[in-house]
Amino acid sequence: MSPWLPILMAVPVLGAIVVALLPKGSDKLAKQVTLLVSLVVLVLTLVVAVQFKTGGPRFQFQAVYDWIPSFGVKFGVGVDGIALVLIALSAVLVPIVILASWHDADGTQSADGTLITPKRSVKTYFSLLLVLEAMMIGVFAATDIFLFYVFFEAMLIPMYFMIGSYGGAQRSYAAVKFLLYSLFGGLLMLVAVIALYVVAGKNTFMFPELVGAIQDPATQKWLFAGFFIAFAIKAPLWPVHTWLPDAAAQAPAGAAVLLVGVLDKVGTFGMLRFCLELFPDAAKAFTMPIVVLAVISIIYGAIVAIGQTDMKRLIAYTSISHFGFIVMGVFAMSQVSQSGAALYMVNHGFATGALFLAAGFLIARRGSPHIADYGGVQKVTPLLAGFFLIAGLAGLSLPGLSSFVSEFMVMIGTYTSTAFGSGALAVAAIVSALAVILAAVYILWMVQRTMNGPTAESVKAFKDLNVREIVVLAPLVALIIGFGFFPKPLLDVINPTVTQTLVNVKVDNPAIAEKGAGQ
Amino acid sequence: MESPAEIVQHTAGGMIGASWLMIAFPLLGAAILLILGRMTNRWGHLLGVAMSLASFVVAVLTFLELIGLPADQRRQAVRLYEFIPGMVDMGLLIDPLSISFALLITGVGSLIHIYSIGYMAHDPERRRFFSYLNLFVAAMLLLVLAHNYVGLFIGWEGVGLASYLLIGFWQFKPSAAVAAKKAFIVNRVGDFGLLVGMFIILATFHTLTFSDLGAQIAKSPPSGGAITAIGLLLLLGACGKSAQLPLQSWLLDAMEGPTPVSALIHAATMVTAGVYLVVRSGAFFFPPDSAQALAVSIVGAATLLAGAIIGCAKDDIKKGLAGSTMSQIGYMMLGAGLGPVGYAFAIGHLITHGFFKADMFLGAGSVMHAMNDEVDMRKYGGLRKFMPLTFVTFFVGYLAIIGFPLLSGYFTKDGIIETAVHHQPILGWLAVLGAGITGFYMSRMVFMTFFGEKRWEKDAHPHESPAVMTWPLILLSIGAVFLGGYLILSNRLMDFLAPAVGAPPLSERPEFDPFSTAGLATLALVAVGAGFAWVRYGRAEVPAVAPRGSFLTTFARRDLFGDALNESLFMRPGQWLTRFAVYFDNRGVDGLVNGLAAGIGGTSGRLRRIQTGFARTYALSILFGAALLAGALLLVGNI
Amino acid sequence: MNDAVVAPTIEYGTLAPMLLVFGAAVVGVLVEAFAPRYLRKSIHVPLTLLSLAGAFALVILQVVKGAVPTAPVAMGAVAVDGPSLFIWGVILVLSFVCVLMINDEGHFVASAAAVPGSADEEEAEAAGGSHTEVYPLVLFAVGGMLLFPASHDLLTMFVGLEVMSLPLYLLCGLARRRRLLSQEASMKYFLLGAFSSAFFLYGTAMIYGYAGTVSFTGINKALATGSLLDPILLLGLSLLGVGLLFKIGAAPFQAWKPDVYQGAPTPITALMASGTLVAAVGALLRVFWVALGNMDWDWRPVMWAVAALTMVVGAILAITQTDIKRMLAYSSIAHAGFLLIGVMATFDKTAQNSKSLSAILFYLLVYSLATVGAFAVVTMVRDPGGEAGHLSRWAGLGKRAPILAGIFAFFLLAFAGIPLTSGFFGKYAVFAAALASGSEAGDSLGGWMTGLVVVGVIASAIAAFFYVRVIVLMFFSEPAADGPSIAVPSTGTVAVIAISLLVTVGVGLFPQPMLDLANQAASGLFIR
Amino acid sequence: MTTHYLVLSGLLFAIGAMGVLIRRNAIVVFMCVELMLNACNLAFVAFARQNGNLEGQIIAFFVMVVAAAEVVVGLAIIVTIFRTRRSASVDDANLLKY
Repeated sequence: MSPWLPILMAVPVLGAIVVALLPKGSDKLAKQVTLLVSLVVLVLTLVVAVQFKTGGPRFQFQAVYDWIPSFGVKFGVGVDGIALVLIALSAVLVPIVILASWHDADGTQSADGTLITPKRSVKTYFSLLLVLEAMMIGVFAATDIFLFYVFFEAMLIPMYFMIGSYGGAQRSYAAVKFLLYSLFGGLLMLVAVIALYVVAGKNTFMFPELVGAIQDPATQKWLFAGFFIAFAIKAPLWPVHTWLPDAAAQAPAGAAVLLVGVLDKVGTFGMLRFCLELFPDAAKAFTMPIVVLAVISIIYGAIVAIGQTDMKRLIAYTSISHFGFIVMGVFAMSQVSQSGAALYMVNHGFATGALFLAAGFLIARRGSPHIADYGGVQKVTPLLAGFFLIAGLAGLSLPGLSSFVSEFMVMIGTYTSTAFGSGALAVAAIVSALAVILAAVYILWMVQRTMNGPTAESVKAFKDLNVREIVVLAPLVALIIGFGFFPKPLLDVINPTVTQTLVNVKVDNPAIAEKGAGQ
Repeated sequence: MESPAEIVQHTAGGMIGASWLMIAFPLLGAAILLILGRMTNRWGHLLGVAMSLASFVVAVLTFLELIGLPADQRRQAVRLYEFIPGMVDMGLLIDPLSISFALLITGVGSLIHIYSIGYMAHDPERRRFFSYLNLFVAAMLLLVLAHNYVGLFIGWEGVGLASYLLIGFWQFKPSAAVAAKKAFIVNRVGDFGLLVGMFIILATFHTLTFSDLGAQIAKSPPSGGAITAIGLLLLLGACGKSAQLPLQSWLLDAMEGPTPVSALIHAATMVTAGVYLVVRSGAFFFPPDSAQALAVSIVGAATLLAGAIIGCAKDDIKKGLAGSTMSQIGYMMLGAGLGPVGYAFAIGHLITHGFFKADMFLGAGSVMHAMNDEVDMRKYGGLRKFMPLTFVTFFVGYLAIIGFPLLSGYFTKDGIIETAVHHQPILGWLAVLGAGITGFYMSRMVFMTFFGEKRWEKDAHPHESPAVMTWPLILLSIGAVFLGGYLILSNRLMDFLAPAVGAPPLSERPEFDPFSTAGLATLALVAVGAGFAWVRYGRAEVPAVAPRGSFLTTFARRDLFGDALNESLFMRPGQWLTRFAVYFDNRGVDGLVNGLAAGIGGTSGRLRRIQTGFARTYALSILFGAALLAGALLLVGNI
Repeated sequence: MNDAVVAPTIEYGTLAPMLLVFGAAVVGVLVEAFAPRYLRKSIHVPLTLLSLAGAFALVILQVVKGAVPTAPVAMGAVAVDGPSLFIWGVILVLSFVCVLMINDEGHFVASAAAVPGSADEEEAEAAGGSHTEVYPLVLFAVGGMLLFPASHDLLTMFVGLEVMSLPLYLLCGLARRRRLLSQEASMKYFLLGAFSSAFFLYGTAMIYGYAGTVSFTGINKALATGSLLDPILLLGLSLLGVGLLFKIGAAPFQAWKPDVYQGAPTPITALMASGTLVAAVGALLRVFWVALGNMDWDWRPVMWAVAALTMVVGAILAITQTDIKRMLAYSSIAHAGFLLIGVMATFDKTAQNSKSLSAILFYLLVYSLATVGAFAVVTMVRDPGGEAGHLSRWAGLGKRAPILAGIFAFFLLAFAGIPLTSGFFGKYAVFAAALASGSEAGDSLGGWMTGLVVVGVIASAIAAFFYVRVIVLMFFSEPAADGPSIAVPSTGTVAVIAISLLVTVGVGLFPQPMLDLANQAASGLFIR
Repeated sequence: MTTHYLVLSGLLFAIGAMGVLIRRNAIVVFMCVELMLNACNLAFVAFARQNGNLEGQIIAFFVMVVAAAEVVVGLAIIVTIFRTRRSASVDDANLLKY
């Protein structure tokens, strides 16, 4: 029984309550408290991360309390390597997002003084943010599938309100679309969860005890489908992706970062942990179709991204492409590809986060997400342009930046995967590698149209990044470059979990490591 | 056939152990300049130069230590740290091949750094320029020093980035921005090849590290489809970086960058990375008559002609030089395709070319500097009196490139040509022809620029450039004069490289023969070309505006319609596809979802009409329901 | 013909809660008869509340004493078993809070006889006060609700049904505002109610004809031996079904619900949407499980269709509603469908049945309390002309009354079954029971149950849409210029909202205690 | 023997139901409901006879009482409606719909 994870969840919840109860007109205080709380969480997370033993048992910091005995539901938490890095990701992103959206609820003015967003309740926004953080930590930490489901669904509500009441013009449409899409998936998953409980007949939802509980292949297939559809919507995978561009484009930049950076990871995380380990046979049976969907997402997302005229939508579509890579890595079922996929979840969080925030800062100066409304920004605000470019390059996974490592691992892991003798995976890897070219097109074309060329009139008045904005972006860029050259710390945490996963999936897919390679 | 030496793990520290400093210095420089930003404006350029020089010094020391070792010990792998656990390490491979490149990069690089101090003196963004230059040097060094394909790839894309930044250095010029983007994207096409090549290598040999690959290949000489595939894919990568057909189109636009960039990146170093890749991956292009090796030579030959033809028609001095760069790299490729016999000449030509081409580019820069950035040679003329130093150095470079006897180019290029004639006669004679054309367009350039009478704009009053710009020219031209002979005569370079790239069997060991048919033919053709150029541009009046010219001329002026081809083949279909995809996503996929929602809404709207508000209708529905229930039950009961 | 007349034995102790309520009702009538007008209300309120509270106390007492009879009491007329007591407890709580709402001024007409808009209406208005007959009527209705699900033979059930319904018919017509609507609602409810109870009665007759008795025990026995294909039996079963399904508002018998809910005074709507539903479901369970348990293979498929239809119709029709009460009516139809899933989830295994039963009981508890809370909020959002029924009036409520809107949003999320609300666990319990019964039954039936659950899932996804729509209106759209005023809530209403919110949140976080109650109540199943 | 009574009661019930469906006047509609109840009574009595026990007959009495109660409530409602609308037509009252 380790108290760490419950504490980790309790702190932001308490923080949220405090913030919500602050007296009227204490907006500034509310922001400061929120930031403080999130920093505390970050510190605690780091403490946990440091104590995590890479050689140790799979689930560490476990804590299991009875919650609903008559349903056999426990409040069970614990982290394995992948969960840990994802929790760390959330813990890092939240303070950054708080700083980034410092003025989002205050009502923002564009450079030429026109009001972009009206004043909205600051306290609500930031307490929602903290509630969301608690749930994000919870969803990754849950070792009880029922608990996981609870967080999986409950997470939607704060995000729904953040999009709906703080978003752009189309916000309510986007928010509803987001909620219904996810709810629908979630409900299907609920059926699967119940069925899993019933069929397994172990009177528990604890993940470790349910691994290998379902033997009958047919049952596996059905349950797998129930889980997978929910995760595919969340991830999002083609063709159930269309909610993301709307949601991401309408959400305030900060919320968008958490949405794409963390919430959607729950989907891929769920595939890797639940779909694969609970229903290995079904997973293997469905691999090919899923990999095909993933490849479609990769290429399709990239192509559609090229055609976007709205920065945030563009970034959203790039994410669809990237999620394609993650899914492909997960289902290629090789050590390298899955480690790559897990690493990709983290890196994508940083890269897309940085890109969204940089774009957000740009948009905040002009009030328009349309690429056409910008041009020659670099001349006016070199810093902003610089960060924007680096984030963009991370988006096209330039070697030397963190996202390259993961993308490379996913692709090469997929190509070399021996999980399914057929060359299909190899073909998938090669086709997906085409995204390398497309990515260059969509990112650099956006950069060219916004940052380069003669300076547009509307842009002349722009101010370059202020200290707050630099403090927001700098750490992300540092992480991107740092992990670009030293991914080892993350991979060392991830690898054992992946190995364990592959064991549970009963795929014998030797890591390339064993056959020579580096000295 | 003498195969490359075993790679040994470097254990002793020494200079080789510290060779990573070579990369660290410029990287540090770039980091400082970028992070501290405007603060460093005053001394930024000096720091940049210092870092570049420092890494040159390291290179030299490493080189000295290396040649101190016995020949079979001259391949030292330096492991730095674990990059992707259990899969790839970060590490350097110090061997004759990589060190020659390192010397070229840092040496020429430093000279160009120095030159840029003067050239960019009036640019407010000079500090940024130097940070990019440093970044480039670091990346390029990683490219050539890395001891596995992953490290190589990182450097490979790193130089791509640097080139993107530098081509687009004056990004406020739309042309520059577009050119930069184009360069990066076209390069990415090549990178795709390299990437997939790495997939196959890993799948086949379970490693991406040169040393292990060497061991594996030594154990079982590779063969079969996989190798061909690997070879062709690597070639694709090489074509992207080295602007070989069919991926040549970006290089000419790349001239949008400041001239020192064109000199360093798009002439001396980066564009030769393709050649490095081919030579470094020699094992996959073996035997020399294998399909993939042949492909390399063919690409080389084709490009050397294409580049030369383009060079003939350009009035923009830099584009002319760019064309010649393409062509010269074509020669190197041709050589590299011939296997160990050609490697020495290819690398040799690469090095000498690095000198004389950089020399000429910088010369051109100096001219532009004098003519307020005018690039149209038709607006030059008679400059030799006004900028003698520039003229002399440029002229030396010119002689070197056309292969004037006893100058660098004469040895290295002839080496390639003769080896080619010997092993691939057809390609060889094409190369000879190319040499002739080279003679023509280079002479044309020189005549139009330095001879004839002035055709300047009114406000142009040319002057010699400052010493900080001329000294590099002088040093480079010295290299352009002697380096070739030194490297080729008595096969010095070949023997030096042997441990790294292997060497031909003694029987095939080329001996330098000044009176070989091919050599003489080349000289003759060059002379003819030069003479023709004199007739057309030296003696005759050069019209201030280019005459329409024959189809061939237009063909050459328009870069052999390369862009037109790309446009109609890729860009337009691509744009169409994109538009369709977007439409499909909004109307098709999303439309389906929204349609479903609308459908349910509509159903609801229609169904609620059933709720008429008449109590009797409700009663009817109840009765109806009752009947239904009863009916159903009777039915079920009697099933 | 035996001549000796045996005096019936009545277990007064066991029936005490019901008797107390009825007694209080009768006293209430006397009060109406003798107490001076100005005193009446001040007598009625404590009387009503105390009697309900007392009845509740008595129920608790029985449970605590463990004095749960194992055989029908009152000569086999009434079965006071675990489920009954649980349902009684729930109904008493619900009616208690509804009475708190009823106390609020301005819900009920001053003089029902006065023609709307006429002079004597104004007069009555001026005289102030409103019909105090409301209280005894409510008490009678509640008494009926207690009897209806506890009755152990069809006659008693019929009587309970009528005693529950008749007062409600009247109460529906007593709204102070929008009296035309109110009266119309009342008439429709009355006519259709009477109509359906006629069906119920005819069904009873048929069953009686088949079994020779109307006591559930007897019917059960008869079915155990007799043929299950007798048309009389099947006819009776279906007509009986009509009567019961009508009361819970299952399709195709749902038509009355929206109209009546919309027209009736909101506190009464709340009472109907919560109390009546609970009672009716209880009765339905008793009839189909106890009396007709042996022929479930006959009614199961039909019930399947009804359940599916009910969920879908309720969900789909709610989407385009523009009146908040009407929308809640459709939502309650949909929920009736979900409850029917639970009713289907029986299987001849005690463990499974008690599981399903407890699921249903739990669902009833959480859903009905949330409903009452929601309606309580509705009473507070007012226009000059009464409550602001039309949804468009709710736009931007979140800006003007964030807390109220937030609470309402929370109830809506509970209806939608979002985790961390009580509604989620209710839905979960029912689905789980259904799937479990499916797996018990093995493939053929299992498939059907899973199918039904999937239908339920899709329905609740659709349903989520209109709950969410209201939230969008309240929070994401700009408030109307002349938006509705928020009535200063009486302590009563505050209490109602507080209680329901408390339960919805509390159960949403820690459902176990309530589940224990339900399990305990369901453990013994129904007395057979 | 019983069948005849049953058929009769069935007919009565059907007639009543039809009446509810086709007649507009609330009073008449209500009368038809009463008719249905009486059909039930007939059935009860008939079955009581058949089954040879008294329950049916007793039930009949209960039903009458209930019917009486219904009459009271029903008439009250209908009269108020009539007073406000000056019409007892069921169809006039359809403000609540859709």
